[in-house]
Amino acid sequence: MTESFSSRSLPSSGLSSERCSIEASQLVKRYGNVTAADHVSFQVYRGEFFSLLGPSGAGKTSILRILAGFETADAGTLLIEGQLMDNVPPNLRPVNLVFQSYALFPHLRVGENVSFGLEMKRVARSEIQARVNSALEMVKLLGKEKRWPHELSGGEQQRVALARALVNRPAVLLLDEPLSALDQQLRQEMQIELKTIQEQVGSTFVCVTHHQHEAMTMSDRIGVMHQGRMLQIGTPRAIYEHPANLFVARFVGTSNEITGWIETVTNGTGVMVSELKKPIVIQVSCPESIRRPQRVILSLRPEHLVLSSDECQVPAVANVVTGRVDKVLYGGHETEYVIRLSETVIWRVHLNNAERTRKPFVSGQSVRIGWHAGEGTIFPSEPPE
Amino acid sequence: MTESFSSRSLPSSGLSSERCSIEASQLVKRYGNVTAADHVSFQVYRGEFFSLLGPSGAGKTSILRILAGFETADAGTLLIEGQLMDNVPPNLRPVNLVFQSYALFPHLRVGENVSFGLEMKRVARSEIQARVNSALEMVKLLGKEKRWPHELSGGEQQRVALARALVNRPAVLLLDEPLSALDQQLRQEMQIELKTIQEQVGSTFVCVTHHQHEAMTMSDRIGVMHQGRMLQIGTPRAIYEHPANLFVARFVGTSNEITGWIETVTNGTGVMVSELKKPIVIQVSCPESIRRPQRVILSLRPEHLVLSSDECQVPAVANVVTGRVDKVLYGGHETEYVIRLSETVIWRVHLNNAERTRKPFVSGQSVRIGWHAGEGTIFPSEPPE
Amino acid sequence: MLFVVPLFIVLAVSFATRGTYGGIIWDFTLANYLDLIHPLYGRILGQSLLFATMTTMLCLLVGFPFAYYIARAPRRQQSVWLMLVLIPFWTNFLVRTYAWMLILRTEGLVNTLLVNWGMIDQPVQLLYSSSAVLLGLVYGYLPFMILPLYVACERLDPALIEAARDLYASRVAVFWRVILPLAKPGVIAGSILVFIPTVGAFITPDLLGGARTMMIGNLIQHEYLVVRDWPLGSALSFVLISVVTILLTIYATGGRHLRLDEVTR
Amino acid sequence: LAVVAVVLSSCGQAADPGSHTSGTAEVQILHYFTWSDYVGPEILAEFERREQAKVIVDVFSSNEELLAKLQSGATGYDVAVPSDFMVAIMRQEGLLAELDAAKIPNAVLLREHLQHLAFDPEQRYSVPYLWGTVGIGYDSQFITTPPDSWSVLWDSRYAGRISMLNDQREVFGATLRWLGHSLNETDPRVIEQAKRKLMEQKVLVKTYTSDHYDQLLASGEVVLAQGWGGPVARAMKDRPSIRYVVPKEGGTIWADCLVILGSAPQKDLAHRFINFLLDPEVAARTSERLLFAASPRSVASLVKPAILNNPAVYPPDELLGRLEWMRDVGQAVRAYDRAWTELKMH
Amino acid sequence: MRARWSWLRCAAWTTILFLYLPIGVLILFSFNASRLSASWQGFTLDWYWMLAHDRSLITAALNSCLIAAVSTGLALCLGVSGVLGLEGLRARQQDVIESAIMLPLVIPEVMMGVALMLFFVTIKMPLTVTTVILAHVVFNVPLVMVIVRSRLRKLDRRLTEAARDLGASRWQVFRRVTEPLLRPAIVGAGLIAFTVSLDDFIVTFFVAGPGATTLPLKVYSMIKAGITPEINALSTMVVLASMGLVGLSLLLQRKFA
Ligand SMILES: Nc1ncnc2c1ncn2[C@@H]1O[C@H](COP(=O)(O)OP(=O)(O)OP(=O)(O)O)[C@@H](O)[C@H]1O
Ligand SMILES: Nc1ncnc2c1ncn2[C@@H]1O[C@H](COP(=O)(O)OP(=O)(O)OP(=O)(O)O)[C@@H](O)[C@H]1O
Ligand SMILES: [Mg+2]
Ligand SMILES: [Mg+2]
Repeated sequence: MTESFSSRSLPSSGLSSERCSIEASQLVKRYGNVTAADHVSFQVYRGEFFSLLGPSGAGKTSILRILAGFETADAGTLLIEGQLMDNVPPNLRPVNLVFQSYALFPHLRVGENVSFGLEMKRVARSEIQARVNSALEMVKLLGKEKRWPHELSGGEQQRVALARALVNRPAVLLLDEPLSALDQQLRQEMQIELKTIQEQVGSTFVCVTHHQHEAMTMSDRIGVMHQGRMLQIGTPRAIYEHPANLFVARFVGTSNEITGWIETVTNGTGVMVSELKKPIVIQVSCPESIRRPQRVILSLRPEHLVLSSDECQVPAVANVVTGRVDKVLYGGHETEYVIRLSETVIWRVHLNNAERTRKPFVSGQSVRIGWHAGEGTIFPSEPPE
Repeated sequence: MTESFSSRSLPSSGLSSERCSIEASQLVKRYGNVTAADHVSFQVYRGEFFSLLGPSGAGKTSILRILAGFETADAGTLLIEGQLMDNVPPNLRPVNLVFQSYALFPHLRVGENVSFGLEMKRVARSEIQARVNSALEMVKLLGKEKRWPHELSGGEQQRVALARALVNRPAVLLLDEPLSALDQQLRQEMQIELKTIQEQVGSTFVCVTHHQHEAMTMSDRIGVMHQGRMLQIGTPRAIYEHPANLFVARFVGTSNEITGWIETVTNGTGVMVSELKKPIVIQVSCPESIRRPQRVILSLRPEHLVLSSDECQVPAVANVVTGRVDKVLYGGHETEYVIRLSETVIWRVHLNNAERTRKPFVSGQSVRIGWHAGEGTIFPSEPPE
Repeated sequence: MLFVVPLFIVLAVSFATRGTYGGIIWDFTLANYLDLIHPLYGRILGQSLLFATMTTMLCLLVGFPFAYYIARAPRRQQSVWLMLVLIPFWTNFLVRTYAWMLILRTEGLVNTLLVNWGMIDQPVQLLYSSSAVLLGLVYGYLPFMILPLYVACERLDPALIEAARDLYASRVAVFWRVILPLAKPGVIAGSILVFIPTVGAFITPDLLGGARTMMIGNLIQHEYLVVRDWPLGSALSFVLISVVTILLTIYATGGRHLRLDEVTR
Repeated sequence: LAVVAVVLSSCGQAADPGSHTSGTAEVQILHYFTWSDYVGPEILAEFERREQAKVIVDVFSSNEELLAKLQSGATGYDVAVPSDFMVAIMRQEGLLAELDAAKIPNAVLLREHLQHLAFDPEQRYSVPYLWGTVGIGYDSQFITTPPDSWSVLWDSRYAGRISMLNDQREVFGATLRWLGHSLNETDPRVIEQAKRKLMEQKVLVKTYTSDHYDQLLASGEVVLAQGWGGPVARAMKDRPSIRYVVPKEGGTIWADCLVILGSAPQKDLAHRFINFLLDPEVAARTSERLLFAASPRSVASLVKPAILNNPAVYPPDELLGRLEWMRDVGQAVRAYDRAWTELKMH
Repeated sequence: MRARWSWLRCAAWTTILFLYLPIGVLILFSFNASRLSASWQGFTLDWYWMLAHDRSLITAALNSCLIAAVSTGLALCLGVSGVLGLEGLRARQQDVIESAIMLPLVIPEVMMGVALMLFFVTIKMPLTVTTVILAHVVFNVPLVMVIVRSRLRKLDRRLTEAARDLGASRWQVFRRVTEPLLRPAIVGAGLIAFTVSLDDFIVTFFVAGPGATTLPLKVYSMIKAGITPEINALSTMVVLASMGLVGLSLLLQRKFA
């Protein structure tokens, strides 16, 4: 809770700027009638791994390009390492960008690509050599300096791009969808690698992604964006467990939802009547903000749900709904059950495939879903956006 | 087991071909010195969803292009719908291909893209209209006929490509990495959609992917490829729970491995001594094929592992190893713990985040990992490849 | 077929001898080539090559910014720009050259302006100078440089330029280290398309250069038409072809691209 | 794309001139291969009306081009207009058809000095049509004392204001005459000597040009120009102070002659055409338009006096003695050629 | 980026100015009373009037258009099909054939002309408009190929494969997919080819037959009698006309886009 709270605090709340390597406040960027960034404010602390998470078109890249200096914000102020960035050209900013599509120089060999930045900075030949090597070593590409970019696999190219940026020891490293082009296996490895590297060099990482799981596993804090607005900033746990609104709830994970009316609220725990065909009573923990009677949506995370077949007895849980298994998606270590509660209400529940003994549910079978009182989050049923 | 066994059976095992829409036997394709397909044999049954799974460069696309008729195999025979496909040009085959990057015609509107195939087949205008509409409806794009491809989001483009192929009612639909370009949310939706559509139209789908989870959730059967060879064919459960070799084991899911020597084997269950610093004894179920004493690798799936902190008592499991938490990767509904057993041995365990009460393990903490006797799979320690 | 045959005919002719009144007498001889072994022709060839090289350079200089600009302009505009480049060349070459003579001559546009602006008090001799020839040649072959350059620049991924900027490259550095190398194919193609015809050019030197010196083009022209010594002319042409081909091969391979299509890619 | 389309369509109409080559039309078609503008549109129209024929004019821009073309076997032309020395060559090359004097009554009415010329003594192949001289055009404002010798072209006072023809024979010709030799000198030593003279002169020369010295004179770029009479006369229109003189050492006389080609499909019509062009009154009109002298005797009475008395167009009779015809010098041409090239590279 | 942009724009416009300076002058002098356009002798439209009545000049102009258009058309057909054909071959063969085709770019014009003339004469082909067109095709094809090929290489091969997969025959693939996608390059190539052949003198002269006089031939042969400002008038019309067409096509684009 605390994190989730502190996370909502905006730069205005005067955090001492020597702790921050980026302070963006009220950034606005318009393209014609599209507003790519709509009064976006956030801070990134020194040495932290910060992710901008949002669907395609949310404005993530735009923000990143403003940080890098390729776009100038129409309004708002941006401080990097405490300095105002108004009309500082890209080549004079203490940041480096790893491009979504790597943008490796096709006419330069791997080594030359990596050394480019240093040469531009007129670093001594000898030092260049040393730093390039260490950078390549860090991304496990030592010995491939002489290759041409097109001779590398996607993952290798990605690492070259990384090295090319890291070798400059930037105060802030910006990454635009660094892993989007990789296949799953590589992706998972690179996620860990990136994190490790970041801890090694200890510089600030700002990473753009639309891959929720990726953002969560890598980041210290995440900023969720949508339609140019910053919806929530917080630790992965915070945004997953305490989403600020329905959009975030849906975007950062599976959200099983049920609409209903809050009846009574007694010190934090309320009673809600669902709108299903045969209404059922659900015990929820609901914030004071909720006036009653009010139409609300309860959003539940799959891991809080207990699945059991009709006949066998339900474990001791407060709330139970019934449904019919619509689809069974076998996923190796876990199986996902798509369950239909009513015409319109569809839930998704993951079950760990540990107990090989227990026979799995089959498609078409009717099941019970239960959860403990107070689980899940309540949102007003007409979300702000 | 049975599936996993039958799955290994080759076309030679004379399955009545009217059940098969594709029979490929001993296909060979070489590019210079690269062998993209090395005596690949498999059958695809009518109306089934078959996936070719493998890392980049495995030869998946090559196989698909042979099926579609863009490449001719250097050796081997290919029957589609019971007919020999030797020198039948692509435009005369009863198959349609959905390309990795869609390959929509940029100069044609969505509607024109979809109707292209029908016009080529000289279908009557009126019918074209009808079929195009139904196809677009199926992929939920009705009303967007007039758009240009570049005006669509990735997901929409993907669906257009699908519609363009489906509208021809092909006997076999080939898909090359159909979802690789989509972001996670879209991807999950499309996985389900694809499956649904396939069940609707009831035609055979052959899908290439390197995304293990995707293949499992969508497919009836999966063929795992590597370096041009077909390593294993079987249902998702079969290849996940009974991988034919170490590569498959590693590729289709997380494989936590420990090397050791088989000491004694008594009716199926053997005793293995690990090679960790302080050797421990492990009870395994091991196939007769294993001669002893032999060096083997035990591969365990994460969901079979039980994690517990040192002090608190271990649940009743036969085998226990100890390690130190190296990384904690919070992933929303579950958390992944990277645990170091020794310098070289690193395991990954997922824990469901259900019980909010239980305090999670922290990085650096030393833990115990336990599992039931007989869990996991044994492989000879020098894998065939 | 139609492409190679002429070449062989000429090759054959270059070994024949001249009839009394021109024309060809078919008896094999090396005389023509032997005649060419004379410093005079060496100087002529050298001079022509020099001019061609300078022209190519200038075309590059003028053409690159232009090509780059239109390549970066909005799609719709690009075609218009290209048309604008081509239209002047739908008028007659001779007339265009005459127009230049009008501009350059002593009471011509340039001199008048310069004098009026007081930059010079005395009209200067612009026409009938090698600079005038250069001007004419650059003008005449600029489009052949611009088009390939445009094609090359248009393919150039802006992200690369941004990447360079992000890696502390100044604008100049970006140009030298990124844009130019990436546009190299276009540069080479353009150079070839300009260099070849300029080596053989003969009208521009005559009109704008006052025919005070001789280019290989003039010489070949002269041999073929005035002296009616086709064998000698063919021999000359052949020497020219081989020299040019060799030079270009060296140049192109220097850029790691030999094939023309490679080059315009 | 629209552009291309429109152009294409516009060329649909252009198809007809091309199709004439097939010559299938019932009206006879005459192919006249000549210098551009040598025959006025109205004159052609008149002939066509008179003969119910069609005349298609094709043009060449130098005698050598004409020869090159015919030598290599181009056919289809009826009447051509080579210059004097070229007639000789074409005759030797057997490209010409014999004329039937009876069919060209006007041919006998030529001025004496144009009859029985060296390149066609019996007048069996050619009839002189337009003729003139090569001399010096000068601006009397600058050159107050009228020059009477080629030596003025070596006068350093006019450095940078002199233009010479861009034609090796004419340039050497003038020099040779000045040095007291023949235009058609074949002795390499003499040619060498002339070359040295010309090398001295080169520093004074602004440009060697055969095509736009009229402009140069008219605009005052140059005050001395070696050139044919016609263009100089043209320059006079724009700048009255221009004068023309053939130096006392004498210079070239030239004549463009009408010939019928051996391969001519329409020999009869060709004869009639030639005869028509030589008709004094037609010739006079041509002469006035082009400012070249016409060959028939009686044009004298028909052309405007202003033109008749212009020495640039009609050389005064006393001059005729000093003029010399240019002949093909055979293999000596290589000597000239080498000398010319060296001059250019000097 | 701003700064760079502005100076680039300046450069561009300067170039345009450079390209149009002489054009402006010749337009100006098309209204000059002086026949020699030696100096300004007052305004007149005579030249336009004469142009309108000069049959030979107009014929020549139309001839040029015809020849340029047809030869461009042919060159495009040959060039494009040639390029597509080349794509099929191995790299090695491609190189050989290609360098053969590129020859005409290297051969001096005169030589080209003479050679072609000899060629036609040897094969007993009467010199006509046809021969001119053929000759122009010879030196236009390489240009077309160079340009179109560069585009074809950028074309995504999977598009044509997709078409095939959807049941299109090779020809249909070309008509429905390849050609539309190559169109920009084809148009560009066409324009260049058109420009070149419109202005060619030497080659044309040698291979031109009776009745095949093109504008350049006409103009060059006018030298002896003096080039009249009619040509300026003509050029002016050409420039203005093509300008108009460009404007028109622009408007059309606007309308349809
Ligand atoms: N150069 C541009 N011109 C016009 N609109 C633009 C431009 N760049 C971005 N946009 C618009 O701004 C919005 C945000 O774009 P942006 O690229 O920042 O989104 P994103 O979050 O990066 O999306 P993605 O995940 O697909 O990269 C989008 O609607 C996009 O269409
Ligand atoms: N046209 C080609 N020429 C040469 N080698 C090729 C060609 N196409 C494929 N290969 C090689 O054949 C092997 C298999 O390629 P293929 O594309 O089938 O792999 P894939 O499984 O599709 O990989 P990916 O998942 O990256 O698409 C690779 O090593 C590749 O380099
Ligand atoms: Mg982006
Ligand atoms: Mg593939």
